[in-house]
Parts: sequence; C-alpha cells; structure tokens
Amino acid sequence: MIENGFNRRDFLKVLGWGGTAVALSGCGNTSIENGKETVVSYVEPEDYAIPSIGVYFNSTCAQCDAGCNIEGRVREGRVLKLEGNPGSFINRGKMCGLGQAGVQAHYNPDRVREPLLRNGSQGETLTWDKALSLINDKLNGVKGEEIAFLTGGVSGHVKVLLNNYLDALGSKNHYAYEAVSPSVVRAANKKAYGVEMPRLRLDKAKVIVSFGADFLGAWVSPVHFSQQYAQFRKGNRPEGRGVLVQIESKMTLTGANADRWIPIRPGTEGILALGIVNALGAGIPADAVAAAKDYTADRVSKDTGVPAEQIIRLAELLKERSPSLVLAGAAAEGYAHGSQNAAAIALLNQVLGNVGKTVEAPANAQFAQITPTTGNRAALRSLNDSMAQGKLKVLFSYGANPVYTAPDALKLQDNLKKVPFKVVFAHYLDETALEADLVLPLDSALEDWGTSIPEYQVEPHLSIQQPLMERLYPNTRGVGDILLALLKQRRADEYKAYEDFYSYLRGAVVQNKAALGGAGADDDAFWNETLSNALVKLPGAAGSLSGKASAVGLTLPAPAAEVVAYPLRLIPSVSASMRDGRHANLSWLQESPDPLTTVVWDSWVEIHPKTAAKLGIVEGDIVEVASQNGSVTSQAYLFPGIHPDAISMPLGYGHEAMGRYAKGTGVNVFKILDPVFDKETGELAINETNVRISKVGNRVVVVKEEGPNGGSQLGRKKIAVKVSSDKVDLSKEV
Amino acid sequence: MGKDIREDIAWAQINTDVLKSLENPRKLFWVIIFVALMMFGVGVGCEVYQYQTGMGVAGLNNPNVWGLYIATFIFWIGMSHSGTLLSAILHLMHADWRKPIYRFAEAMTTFSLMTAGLFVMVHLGRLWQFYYAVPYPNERWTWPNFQSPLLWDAMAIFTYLSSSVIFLYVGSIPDFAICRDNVHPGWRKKLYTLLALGWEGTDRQWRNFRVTYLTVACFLIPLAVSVHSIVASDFAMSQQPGWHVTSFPPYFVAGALYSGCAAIITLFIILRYVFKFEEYMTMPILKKTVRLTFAIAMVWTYLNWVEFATVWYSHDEVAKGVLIDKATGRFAPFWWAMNFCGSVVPFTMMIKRLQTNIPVMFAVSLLLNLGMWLERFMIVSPTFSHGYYPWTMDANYWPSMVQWGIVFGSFGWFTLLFMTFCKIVPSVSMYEVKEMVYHRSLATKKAELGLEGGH
Amino acid sequence: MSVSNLLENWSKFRHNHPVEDKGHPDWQAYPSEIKWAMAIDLDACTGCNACSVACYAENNLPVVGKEKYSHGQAMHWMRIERYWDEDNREFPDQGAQFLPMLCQQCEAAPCETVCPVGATNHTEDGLNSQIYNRCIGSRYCSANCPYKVRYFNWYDYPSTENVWPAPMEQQLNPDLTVRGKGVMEKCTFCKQRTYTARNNAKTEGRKIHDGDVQTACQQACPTNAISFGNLFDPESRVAKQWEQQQVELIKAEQEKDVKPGNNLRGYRIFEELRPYPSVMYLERVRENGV
Amino acid sequence: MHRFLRLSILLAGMFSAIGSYAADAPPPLTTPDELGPPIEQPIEFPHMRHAGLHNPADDADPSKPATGGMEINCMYCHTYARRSMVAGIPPLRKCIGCHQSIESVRESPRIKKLFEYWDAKKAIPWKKVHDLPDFVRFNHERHVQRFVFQQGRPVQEACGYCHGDIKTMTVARRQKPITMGWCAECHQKDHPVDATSTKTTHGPNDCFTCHK
Repeated sequence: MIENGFNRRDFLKVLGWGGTAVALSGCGNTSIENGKETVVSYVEPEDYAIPSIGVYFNSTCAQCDAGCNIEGRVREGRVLKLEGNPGSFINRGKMCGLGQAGVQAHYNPDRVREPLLRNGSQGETLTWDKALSLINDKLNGVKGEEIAFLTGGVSGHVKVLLNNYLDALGSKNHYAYEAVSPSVVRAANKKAYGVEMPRLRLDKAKVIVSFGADFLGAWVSPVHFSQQYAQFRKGNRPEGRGVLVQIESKMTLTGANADRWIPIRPGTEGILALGIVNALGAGIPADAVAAAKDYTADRVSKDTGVPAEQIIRLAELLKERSPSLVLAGAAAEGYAHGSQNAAAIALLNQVLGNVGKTVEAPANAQFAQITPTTGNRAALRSLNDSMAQGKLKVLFSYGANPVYTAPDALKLQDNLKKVPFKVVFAHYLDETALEADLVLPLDSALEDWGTSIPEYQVEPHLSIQQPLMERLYPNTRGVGDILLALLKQRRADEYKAYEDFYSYLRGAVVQNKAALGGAGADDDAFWNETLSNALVKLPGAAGSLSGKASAVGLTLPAPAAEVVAYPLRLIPSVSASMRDGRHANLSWLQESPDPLTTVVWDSWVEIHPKTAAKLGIVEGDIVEVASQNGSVTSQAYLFPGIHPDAISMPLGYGHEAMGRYAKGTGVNVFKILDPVFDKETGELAINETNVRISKVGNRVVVVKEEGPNGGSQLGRKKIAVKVSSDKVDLSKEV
Repeated sequence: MGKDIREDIAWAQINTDVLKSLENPRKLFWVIIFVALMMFGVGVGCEVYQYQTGMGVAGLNNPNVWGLYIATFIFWIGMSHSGTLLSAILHLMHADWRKPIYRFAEAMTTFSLMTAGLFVMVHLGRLWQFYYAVPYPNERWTWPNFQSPLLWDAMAIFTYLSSSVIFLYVGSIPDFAICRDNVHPGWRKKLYTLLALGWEGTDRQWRNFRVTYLTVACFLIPLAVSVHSIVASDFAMSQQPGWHVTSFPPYFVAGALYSGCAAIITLFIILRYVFKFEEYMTMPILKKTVRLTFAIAMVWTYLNWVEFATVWYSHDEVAKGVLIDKATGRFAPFWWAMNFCGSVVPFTMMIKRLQTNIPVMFAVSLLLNLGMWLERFMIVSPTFSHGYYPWTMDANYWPSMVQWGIVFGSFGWFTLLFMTFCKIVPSVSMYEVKEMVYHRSLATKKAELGLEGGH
Repeated sequence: MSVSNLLENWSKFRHNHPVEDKGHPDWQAYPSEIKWAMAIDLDACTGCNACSVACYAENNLPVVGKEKYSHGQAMHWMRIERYWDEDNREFPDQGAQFLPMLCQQCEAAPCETVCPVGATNHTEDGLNSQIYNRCIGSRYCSANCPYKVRYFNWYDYPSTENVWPAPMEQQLNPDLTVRGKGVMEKCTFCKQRTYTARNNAKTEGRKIHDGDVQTACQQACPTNAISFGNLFDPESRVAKQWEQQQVELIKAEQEKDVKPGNNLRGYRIFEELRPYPSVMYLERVRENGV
Repeated sequence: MHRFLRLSILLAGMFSAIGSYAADAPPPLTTPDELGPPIEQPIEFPHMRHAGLHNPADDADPSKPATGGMEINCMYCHTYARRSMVAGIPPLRKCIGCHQSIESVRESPRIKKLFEYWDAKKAIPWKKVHDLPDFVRFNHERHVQRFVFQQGRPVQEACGYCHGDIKTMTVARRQKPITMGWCAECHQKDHPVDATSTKTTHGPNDCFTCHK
C-alpha cells in the first residue's frame, strides 16, 4: 500500500481538511458557515490518498526497547493513532498504553525545536551548520579516549553509524546505559543458557513461578508476553489452564494477576529457590542436591517468611505439572547478591528440566553489527568514574537521562561539570539536556528513519522505523542524519555517496537483499515491500542453549539483618507507563491510573496496613522517606500487596525539567538510592536501599481513581466476580 | 391572647389602614430591600461565573451530577404550595380567618415558583440551548422527550405558575379599584387604573368575579397537588436507591405544604411589623395558622417515617445502604438536623402560650424551613454519593461556594420580589376583610336580636 | 428526536419487551440485522490500562489534570476498576480483580427514558446513542445510570490550558466531535468505526463480517480479553461466546443461574435491574489448589 | 363569564393555527433562486465554463440561457465524492493535466495564477463553501452511490439536490439551506431504492447517523 519515502512526501504534508482547526471548535461551531475555513488540496496526491479516509503506514514503536511493530493511521497528513501491526512477530497487532501514547510524544508541546548552545546561564539557538562545525572544532586535538558516547540500548543502522563514528574518533568509550534493565538476569542467563535472552514459552508452561518478573507490566517485552499469557490462561489448550505463582516483596501487575501471590522478605528470593530445589527431593542432579541440602523447608521459611508447607506444596505442584517455567525478574536481581539470586533461580529451572522445553534457544541472527547493544546500569558507574577522574573532554549523550536517573550518591551532576564539552541529542529539555553545552533537537519517532532489532526476539527480524508524517518543526533532525553528518566530517569520502540517512539505510538494506530473502527482486520493489511491511526477516541459524546452570559457587547470604536507623527496605517500582521516567511528559500516561494503587499525577509511598498502623500512618499522610543518601516526601498509600518490612515508591516521577506535565509531578526516587552494586556484574542494586519513614505533619486527599470503598464491592452481587478453577468448565469455551 | 379584628371598624378605616402600607412602611422595609439586593447580587455574580466557566465551578462531579440546585429547586416549589392551600382550599371551605392573609400567601406562591424556575435554568449545563426542552413545532421535526419526568416537571410548573398568577391578579382586581380611587394622581394611579380593568363594583361584575375566582380556585387545587407529585416523580421514576420509592409523591406534597405554612408564619410576622398590620393580622389568625402548621408537621413526620420503614423492611440492600449512610455517614449531621427541625421543633407549637408568642414562632418557623431545606438536600445528595455502583461512590463531594452563592442569592431574589409586591399591591385583601367584618357583625347582631325577641 | 423516533424508535427493544420473558426475542422485530455487543474476559484481562489509553487516543478524550481529577471530573470512557478480595487476609495472595467498565449500551437503558430532550436514544443497531449537540446538560441520564459510566463536560476542555496545547490538537480524530462545555458524553462502541464499516459494507453490497470493526479498546488489548461484534451474526466471535455462555440479551435472570451445577462464567452486571446490558463479562478464574 | 370563555377559545385556536402552519411550512431557502453570500476564492473558478451546458448553436441567440460550458461530469474533478465522506477539491495536478494542453486560455490571468501555484508546487488555499457544523457527519459516498449509481439519476441533478445549480455559477455559492430541517425534509420522503424496482425507502431517521 505504501510507496517509498519520496513519493509519499506530498501525502504526508499536513492538510487542513477541516481537520485540525475544525476539530477543536467542537460543539462550538453550531452554524452553517460560508467561506470561513480553508480547504487545502494536494498538489500531486498518490491515488490511495483519499481525504477523510485514513491510510495505515507500518513502522516501529520507539516507546520502549521491546520494539513492537506498529501501524499509524494517517489522515490528511496527520498521524492520528497508532495500532499494532498484525504482521508482527512480537506484538501481533496489539499494543500497550505506553505505545499508544507515542503520538503524544510526537505532538508534544515541549519538544526541543532548535539546536541550542549554552551561553552562560541560558541557551541561544543556532543553525545546524554552526552546531555541527562547532562539534568538529571541539573534537579537534582531543584524544580518542577522551571522547565518550553515552546511549541507551541501541541496535540497527544507527548503532552501525555510531560505532563507525566512535571508531573514526578513535574512541572506545561507548556507554550503553539503561536505568531499569534486566542486566543481572542477562548475565545469569548467559551463564546458565549461553544466551542473554533465551526464548521463553509462557504459552507452553503449565506452571509459571516468577520471582518478581513483571512480564505483564514492564519486563522486557510486555505485549508479547501478555499474549503468551493469554494463551497460557486458556482452559481449552492441551496443557489446560496454566497456574501463575508470583513471588516478590512488592506486588507488581503480574503479581496482581497471579493465582497465588507470595510476599517474601526482600532479598531472599534465591534462598527460596534453593528451598524449592531442596523440597523437590529425589530425581535431581547431584550437585543441585548438594547445593540445596542446607536449605530445608523450615530454615528457608524462617529466612524468607514463606510458610514451610507452602514451599513444599509449591515443589509438589512443580513436580506434578511439567513443563513449568521459572523466571527471575527485577525483584530478584536488585541486590548486592542479585547474580546469586538469579543463578539460584536459573538452577531451579534447570533442575525442573524446563530448559529446552519452556526455555528455548533464540535463533542467533547474522549481521552482528546491527544486533542490539543492551544498556545496563554498570555503564553509568564506569562513565561516572572516568568523568570524576576528569578523563573525558567531550561527551555525547543520546537516549539517556543520567542526571535524572543517577542516585545523588554518585555525584554525577558535579562530575558532569568536569567534562568541558557535552553534546546531548534530545527530544525534550530534560535534566541532562540542561547540563549540556550543545543540545541537538531530534525528530520524533514518527518523523524519523531508522532500523532496530529488539533484544527479545521471537523470529529474528529487522524492524523499520519510517516517517508517518512530515516534520512538525523544520529544524529537528533524525539521529541517523546527525551521526551521518558527523561521520562525513571525519570520513568524507567513505560516506559522500549518501546524501542522507534514508539513502544510507536504503543502500544498506537493498545491497543485502539476497540475504534478506529478496534474492533476484528488483531493488525498488524489494525496498518498497520492506517499507510497507516495516519489518524484514533476518536469516538466522537455529541456535542452541550452551552452558548449564550449576550450583558451583552458589553462595547466598543470610537475609540482611535489620538496620536500626533505617528499618524499612525501599523497593522502587517500575510502572508500565512511567518506566525510568522518559515518558513522564505524556499527559495520557500521567492521567492513566497506576493499575494497582489507581493513583494519578503524583508519586506515592506504598505501605502495608500493618506497618502503617505501627507507625500511625493513614492514607494521605505526607511522609518523609529518608535513606543514608537523601530523602523525599510524598503521600502515603496503604497497600496490602507489599511485604511489611518493605515500602515501595514508583520510579519515573519528580522531574525538575522536561516539560509541563512532567515537571514537579511527584518525587524522584532514583535520587535517594544507596550506591550498592551487584558483586559480580557491578550493576546498581536498586532494592538495596534501607529507609526510615516519618510523618511530616499535613495530610492530603490522595488523587486516585479508586473510590472511598477502596477495593470493596460492598457485597454487591456480580460486579467483578471471581470463581475458583474447579467450579468452571473452560474446555468448551470459544 | 391578642384581640381579633374589631367588628365595628369602619370600612373607610380599613381602606386607609391598608393603603397606608403602600405609602409609609417602617424603616425596616428599606433595610430588607437593601439586604435582599445584596444577596441577589451575589447570586447573579456566581451564576455569571458559572455560565462562563462551566458547571465544574459548582463543585459537581461524577457521580454527584445534581447538587444544591435541584434540592433548592424542590424547596422553592414546596414553598409555593401553602399559598394555594390558604387562598384556594380554605376559600372553598369558607374559613374566613384566612381572608386578611391569603393575599400575601398567594404572592408567596407566585414568587417562589419564579425562583424555582430559575433553578431549573441555573442547573442546566447548556443554558443557552434551553429551548430544546420546549415542545414547539419546528422545521427540524424535533420534539422533547415526553417520557422524561423532567419535561412533565417543566410543564407542570409553568401551568401552575401561570394559573396562580391569574388567581392572584383576579383576586385583587377589586382592591386595585379601591387603590385607583384613593391614591393621589401619579404613576401609581395610572397603574391601578390599568390593573383595575375598569372595575366599578356593579352587581354583574361581582357575579362574574365570584364565578371566575371560584373556577380558578378549583382549577388550582389539583394543579398544586400534581406539581409536587411530578417533582417527586423526578426521583420516584428513576432507578436509584433511596429515590425509587412509591410514597414519594404524597411525601413531597406534605413536605411542600409544611414548608409553605412555616414560610407563611415567617412572612406573617415580618409583614405585620413592617407594614403595621397589627390591626388585621391578628393573633387569632396566627394561632390558627400555627395549629394548621402543626397538623401538617405531624402528617409529614408520619410520611417521613413511612418512607424509612418501607426502605428498611424492603429487601433492597442498596436502598437500605443509602438510608444507613444518611444516618451514619458524612451527611449524618444534616440528616439528624432535618429530623429534629422537621419532627421535634414543631411540638413547641402545641404549647398554647407559645402559639401567639411572636419571637418564638418566628424562630420556630425559620427552623422548620431550615429542616425542610435539609430534607431536600438529604434526598438528593446521599443517593449520589452512595448509589448503586461501589467504585464511583464519593466521600469528598461538597458543594462549592458558587453553589452556595446561588442558593443564597435566590433568597434575596425572592425577598426582593415579595417585598416590592407588598409595596405596590395591598397585601391585605381589603374587600374580603370588609366581608369578613360584615359577616361577623351580622352574626353578632343576629344573636342580639334573638335575645330581644325572647318571649 | 423526531416524533416517530420518539414513539417507536427510541428503543426498538421495547417492541418485544421481555417483561413477560417470552424467551429469545424474535429478532425479525429488531429494526436491523445488526446488534453490536461485547464480551470481556476478566480472566484474560490483566488491568494494564492499554484499552483506556487507546480510548483517549481514539475518542478525543480530554486530559483533565490532577486538580480536576481530584474532584472526580475525569473523562475516561473506559475505566479500569481494581477490587481486592474481602476476606481480610493479611495479604491479597490471590491477586487483585480488574474490571474494565465502559458504557454497557443497555437495550432498555435507564438513561434514555429520562433525558428531557431525547439527546440519548436507541439506534437501530442497538447502540445507546449520545447526541452531543442536542444535549442541554440536565445530567438526568447520569443520575439514572446504575453504572455511572456517563461523563459530563464540566468545563470547556478545548479552550482549557494544557488539555490540547498546540500542536497536540493535531492528534484529534476528525471522525468525531470534540465535546464542548456542558454536554454529557460516554462510550459509543467507537461509533465512527462501526459507521465506516457499515458504510463500506453497504457500498460493496455485502453484510458486515466479523472483524470488519474493532473498537479501539479491543484492538489495543494485548491479551484479546475484549471481543466485539454483531450479536445477530452467528459467525461472530462475540455471538459464539454469548451462545456458549448461555447468556441471553433479553433475560433479566439467566436460566443457567437458577439451575444448579452451573459451570459457565458469563454474566452481566446489574442484570436484575433489567437494563439488559450489551456487555457480557466472563468471571475471573483463580486456582485455589496452590 | 362566557366572555372569558370566548377569549380562551380564541387563544387556543390561534396557537394551533400557528403551530400547524409552522410544522407544515416549507423551511426557508429551499428555492434555487436565493444564494448564500459570495465568497472570495484565490482563483475565481468558473464552474459554468466547465460543468455548464454545451450548445454552441444557442450562443448566438441572447434569449437562450448562456451555454458554452463543457458539461464535464462533476465527479471528474470532485472525484472523491463517490468513495469518501468528503467530495474533495481536485488536486492541482488535475487542473494542470488538462490546462497544460489548452493553449487558447493559457495567458488568461486565472490560468496564469494557476500555473504560478503549480510551478511553486504550492497547494491552492480554497475556501469552504458548504461547511457543515463540526458535529454533523454528511457522507457524500452514500448519497452518490444511492442516487447516481443505484437510481441512475443524472450526476448534476443528484449533486444539485444539495449544491444547487452550480453549473450556472462561476465561483460556487451556497444555494440550499443545508440545515437539519432541510435534510430531514428529504430524509422523510420515500425514494425508490434503484432505477427499476418500485420498492422505496426513506433516509435514516436516526440521530446518531448524522450527528457525530
């Protein structure tokens, strides 16, 4: 349906088909008008361009790293709505709220529109030529190792250009940083299965035991997992309806959907895992037995706070219902011994013989240069160190907001000042952009060209991201275009063939068409085909799982003793819409209630009613949450789904900049995290912060969707009804 | 107890006394007018603000889509009823003590209806489209929804208003004539000449007059009853817990008469003082009114408890929940206050000494009206904040200043109209007082004669 | 509405009104061969809010902001409710219960009869319509709605600051109005989508097929918990589900509920109030054995 | 007393009389000779030259109505009308398509202006002539399909129902009231469903169909 980018231009032009102007007047314009509004018609339309009829263009969602394939409804040159692309391997036509809000990221009123140069206290706009040449000047005479590039996770051809550029500069400092990412689990997986992200088959499992993996909310590829979950729950599949057990200290969205949610003392997930191994009893590898032999049900129950009989019951369940699937998530990995927890959980998977059944090998794709470089939190630390030692002269930052997401204890903001020249590729003037010397405005994801490969792959494929409408602001650029321009400064001859990133992309894809299944096809045909699908399968040999989860060197510390000064454990929660705060300026997300607390437009502190009663706290009390490294104040919310020894606050709120919706909404929990790091991987352990909580006087009405009855149905029959599985017959359901 | 109207009072005397009220009332009159103006100003200000900004400023929300506007609307409708009771029903019953006071009671009816009408407007989200609700033939072939109680409401009120205006006017034609003949030349004279419709008091005019007056009176009574029954059906016909009650229509009518009578006592006392009507608005009349009020109070109390009982013994848990919420929830103070003012306070009216004690009765009448206003408030709001659906219940709803302001202003508006009326139209019906005196003196004469011809 | 609407069209359902529960109504009496209906599987629903956001995107819903939200003036046509078990356990160890609540498009809708101007009335394809420009804002409909799923424009959102700051208004969907101050609004089962689908089918001279229309919420839902379609089309998924769950549109009490050994999950909320809602929910299933 | 009676009877009579008149009276502005206000367009497009009748013979005779049009089918330019809600303004390319090969008028000011836009690849900012309120959903496709393709009415007649006698105008002007009452008027009439059958139906009478 879709032509290539150039013929499409005219169609992508924004036209006034009584569109924008009219839409707003709403019920206001109640009369027949003559000659008030203008109708602009196309100059040279494509024949599929019919006014008032939306045309769908495929592209790729850039809201998170799951890389869902989407299609945008374009009418009169404006993209109105995003839907999932039915042809996708990942999301199969479905989409999450975060993705839906992609249009708001595009039309956001607070986007950066001009290149900005720091000039004393405020910024001044300048042209692109000036900006680029300025970078060139600043780079002259700077040694390669003094230059660093900070990014989020990157993949596809942007990654290629990025590496080439760093290479051209003679620098090896590419820091890929994700504030919230399953990096410890990746490492553990690498050990246990030989791959960072094996293919998980929730849909095949009879039982899923998840140690805080919020795969329905914000973990790795939520939309994909949600669909597998739907299969998993179907009563009419051969395996029968699956059972979900969620083990975590703070209830996540996944936990809220579990058949059994088991609150556990923070940090003891690994112990419980070994406890289950132990309880499995006979018929398991010797080394596992050895590793788990001290972890008797009683001891484990003492350590974890999980009743012994429940542990045994769980073990039985896992034994009688195979294959099962055991997942390790944020809750398990966010500790100094996170790797150990993850390893123990992987061991459990191994012991249960799920490897190869519900844990499959992903097809390992070719084209290593475009496969994803995933971000982690260790990168931030090393970057911070080298900045602190004043090693860096020039820093580029793209797709990361370290000033916001780094704990105060790292003093990152001060260290950043030690870097003489900082360039930030930005959508918004966020905290990091405000620290920058030069801010380069980026195209929105719906205006930009690009390719990406998601970290979690079902079928190896390359997703294409393409403009769904013309630029809203003439002076924004795509990140690919910027990198290309910068490269041309260094390696002019090598890249002079490409006038812009689009042509580079086209070249890159078309020249590999044979490998991409387009052998013998005409270039244009193949390219248009690719664009209209916005994704192309990559050749990939069926991979295999090497490695083996072994109990060797598996040492789990006893549960942390209570710190008297800071008696409670702070568990920062990653919400499906806020994530690490990069989307805080999308009003739809701010207004869509948190699924569990239903709070909107603010942060909150989740406290178990028992703990609250002890501290004399009631809902709406403004409380101060203090760690060794600072404190924040927010409203208390009494939440039954949390371990009494812990409290929880959502990440992503409390921006000091970024835009009208984000700024000053809630508080930033990243700030008060203790700088504790995972022993093996050096990841920041986000659950290792002990806090003290105290009332600071006044009380507010918590702004939430939930009514005064809380979660109660006041005994009304038939509102939200729950039935136990033995009372229904799911087999015949449609 | 104070004495009743002198039977030997000269008719000319009556004229001069009453007409005085049009000339020189006490200072207090002007004070009242001024205060009323102020209050009305506040109301207008709030309405303008609300009109510009949207209903949101009234502090309404989902589920509390109706607020004080509807409650106060019912209140004013209720006020209107006793006017009819005194002027029409008692007229048919030939209760002659009503004669000196029915005129202002009737005026009260008219003006409180006008006030009520305003609240319908104030309540609308799109006031400027109000005419959509009016059934008029139009080229769009559109009609309002005749199934909606709200529409019946509008119609009933309009009919009631127009007929009570006619009633009021017709009833005062002879007095206009008197005024015409007695005031000094000037705009007033012109006005009265116009209003008197050339009344000369010929037999034929009197005959036509009596028939018309009677007809309208008969017409008015079923109307009065129907109006409030229909207002009641706004609620009774809906499906909401606490509203879906069959006893609502009589309950509402009783409540209406109740608040109306209370209001009459209040105004009786005010007018009596302001216009120096001690001669005519005498203690016996007050006494009778008070007793009437007490009777109605008891009826209302009964129906009130009937309503509770029906809810309580029904197996409708939801409706029961609303009732319990009223008694124990955040509206409890108001609910208990309503029961106190409505059912306990009236017992002071049983005490003979107090029945004619002006200050006490004044206080009591105000309390009764407060109680009746609270009743309406308690009918509307709790059902919203504690309705069927548990998720959308609302514990924080409280009317905003704008709502209070407009309610407040409505009292100013009413007083303004009423006081102005009394200043222009004789608020005591002269010709009927004359009749009354005449009949009474006749009766006594008869008695005397009877004595003489004893043997 | 016109007199004819008024007298016979306001709810075609009334023609074969089920008061005497004459069993499955004879659909021939129904004005069209389409009756839109929905089924929501609460076991599949994870409460992720995707449907709600999708609804904001599709239906030009204003974002009211914290202050107005706190006054209960939020405008979410599709709201996700979260309930806890009420047996006072220390922990909600069977998770929460999520309920996507939207206008139930009742066949005998309490809101329809009470509207003084007939701004909300029944369409021939079984929707409970809301005519924004006819609405005068008496809010009687909302007062009489048992589900409280009608949302009133308390303010003039198009002209309110930071609701649609430029260029955000460019995202607005031209297929439906942006509601002004003082009118009631609610879920329309994505009228603009059903309309387009019917229009295309008509032009192609065919009947509506299942899948021709997806509501915004259905299309977004990552777990396919929502299905929507024509209840009269035996091929449609939603019809199959209603059939299989033995839920009948015109029953105030389903037979399966009265007879023992009922092992089906389908139910409708507040059925006993006789609004005959067009949305069937499927009970959330939980394994007790764990 | 009977006087009062007389009065009331009189009033009642008057109301019913006015009422029935208002109800049956044809809504204003349905006759083709009233025109809406003239509208300033970037290019004064002569509809009569394009869509007008073509009969050179009559041109000599002043008594005959002005012709010399080309009887171009409305849908040749307003090509979206049959497949979209909106009829659409023809894209610039369409105008050029013909006019680049029509040398005779190449130098006329209007055509010059046209080519200026074309050379600048700039869209022409036409003004809306028939602009319904925003809450109204009018569907060209349905009406064209119904009257032109099913019933086989002449295109100009079918379009004319709502757009009036465009072929006699230069710049189009509104000629019909296009108010709700006017629409309803036609929707309540019975129209044959197609050219042959005697079966008739009337337009939808359901608020939600046209109100969005």
